[in-house]
Amino acid sequence: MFDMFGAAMAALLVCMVMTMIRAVKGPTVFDRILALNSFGTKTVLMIAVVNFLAGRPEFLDLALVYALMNFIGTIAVLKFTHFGHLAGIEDHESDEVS
Amino acid sequence: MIDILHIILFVFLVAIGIAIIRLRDLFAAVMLAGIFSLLSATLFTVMDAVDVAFTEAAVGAGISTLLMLATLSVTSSEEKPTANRRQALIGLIVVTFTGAALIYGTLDMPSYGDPDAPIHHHMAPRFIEDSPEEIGIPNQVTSVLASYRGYDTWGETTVILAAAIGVMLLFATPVVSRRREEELLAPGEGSG
Amino acid sequence: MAPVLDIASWVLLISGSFFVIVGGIGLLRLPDFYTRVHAASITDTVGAWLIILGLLLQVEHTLVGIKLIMILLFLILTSPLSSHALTKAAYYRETPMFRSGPDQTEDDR
Amino acid sequence: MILKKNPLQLAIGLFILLFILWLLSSGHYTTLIISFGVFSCALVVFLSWKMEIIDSEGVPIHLIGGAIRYVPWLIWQIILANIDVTKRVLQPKMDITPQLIEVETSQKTDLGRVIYANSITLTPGTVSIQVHEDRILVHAIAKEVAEELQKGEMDRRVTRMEGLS
Repeated sequence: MFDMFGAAMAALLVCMVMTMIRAVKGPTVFDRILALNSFGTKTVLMIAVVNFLAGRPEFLDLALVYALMNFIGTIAVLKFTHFGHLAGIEDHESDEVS
Repeated sequence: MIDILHIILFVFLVAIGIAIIRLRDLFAAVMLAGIFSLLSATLFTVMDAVDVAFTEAAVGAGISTLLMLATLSVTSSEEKPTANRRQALIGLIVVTFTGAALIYGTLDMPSYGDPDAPIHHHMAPRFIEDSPEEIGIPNQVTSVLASYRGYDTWGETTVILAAAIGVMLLFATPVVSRRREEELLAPGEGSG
Repeated sequence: MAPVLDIASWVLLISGSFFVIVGGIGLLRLPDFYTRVHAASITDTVGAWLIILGLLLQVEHTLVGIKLIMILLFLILTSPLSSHALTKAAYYRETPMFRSGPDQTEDDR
Repeated sequence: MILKKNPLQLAIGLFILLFILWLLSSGHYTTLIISFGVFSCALVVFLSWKMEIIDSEGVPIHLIGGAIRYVPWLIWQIILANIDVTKRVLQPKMDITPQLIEVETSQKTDLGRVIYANSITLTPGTVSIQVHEDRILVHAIAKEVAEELQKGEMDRRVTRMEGLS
């Protein structure tokens, strides 16, 4: 029997391909960051599904770590594109880069 | 089922690798490298190397993407086309030989998941059976890293700390010029 | 009891997969960055939730279920924050915006 | 309305919350490991104390009552919005009219505005771009979505939830 985890996994793989195409095509910087962020979410789901597929759901910690890393990574990348360097205090009123 | 997943993930990795080589826009290449590391982490999880996948989460997807972006901020975000064909040829030869040597090196290694591999006879049983009583930590990798080879790990952490301090000192100096930054962030043409 | 759970899990996983794929299609089809954020948020919200709920019904060990719920909570808390930060940064960088039809709101950038 | 709560109370609350989280995700209950858990939770609370982020905004225990009524409604809205956006994306000729709108906010605290802005972003079809004192700049995927948001139902509910504290 083609089991349900396999079906979800196939859908995630298809979606991963689409995200990769978007990351390659761009066209803007932010499209690519969005693609990376979205790919991170899919990786989290993928790891969760694979854990169940392999019948060893004890390793969900990994998906948990990825959910957090993905968020931190996106914010850090954005901080970077916004300011051009990693240290900086966000200023709402101006988009001038210090 | 799992075998098909291995193959698909490896195909994805190859596709991303080719895309990274083909792209001239380095920012896009860095983003794709992030995707590459997420994919390889999935692959590690599928292959039951969960601890490696943890490291990949922190190092591959987190730190190295940021370090590459930081590098882009002090250089250009566009790759220069190399006109020199001889240099490219030398590079190709070096890469081919290195790859061939690495593959040759794996030939006498036990195949993936082989129950007769030496690792399953000497070290692993002892760590799996004795480490919970000896150390008291449920995760064997942690007991190996932090206790059986604790001095080694201590040295490693010192090296990493030194490297981190070095990188932070490098980035503490404001080297990012305005022009460079405009270059880095110039968005491509909008679609639609 | 078990078959009912299995069927419910199938339904949740399949519908979650459907929304995940819709998000992917949207990511490819939509014309500009801002609209693609909407497509990505389909995957991040209902797609992810349904898949995790579907997995939750198959859990045998309580701790595993708690971890799944924690993943769900983290996704709910973090996905809007990163979408918002992303659009805000794009807006500041004046990423081109696709517009259609005559009813334009004036661009007060 | 900012509740003036004793910071020590909040710190203890944070510690208990963290420790429950730790116990749930650990799964090993020996003396050694639990002492590690106590130590790490205490360290986090101590660092938060030093960073002065333990206040009713950092530890929003007072919002729980309102959240119980608000969250189910929000989830239902998100499901409806998902179906709506799915229809728009899957149509051969995509029915989208992207536009920028500004919505008024009636929340009194920053935390309330943050919850409102996050709810807007969490709902597919609308993304908050910029949060000001009294209004939020929103990108909507279609005119109908924008008009629905401007009716202010979500705004009222967030304000009510904030007021329940």
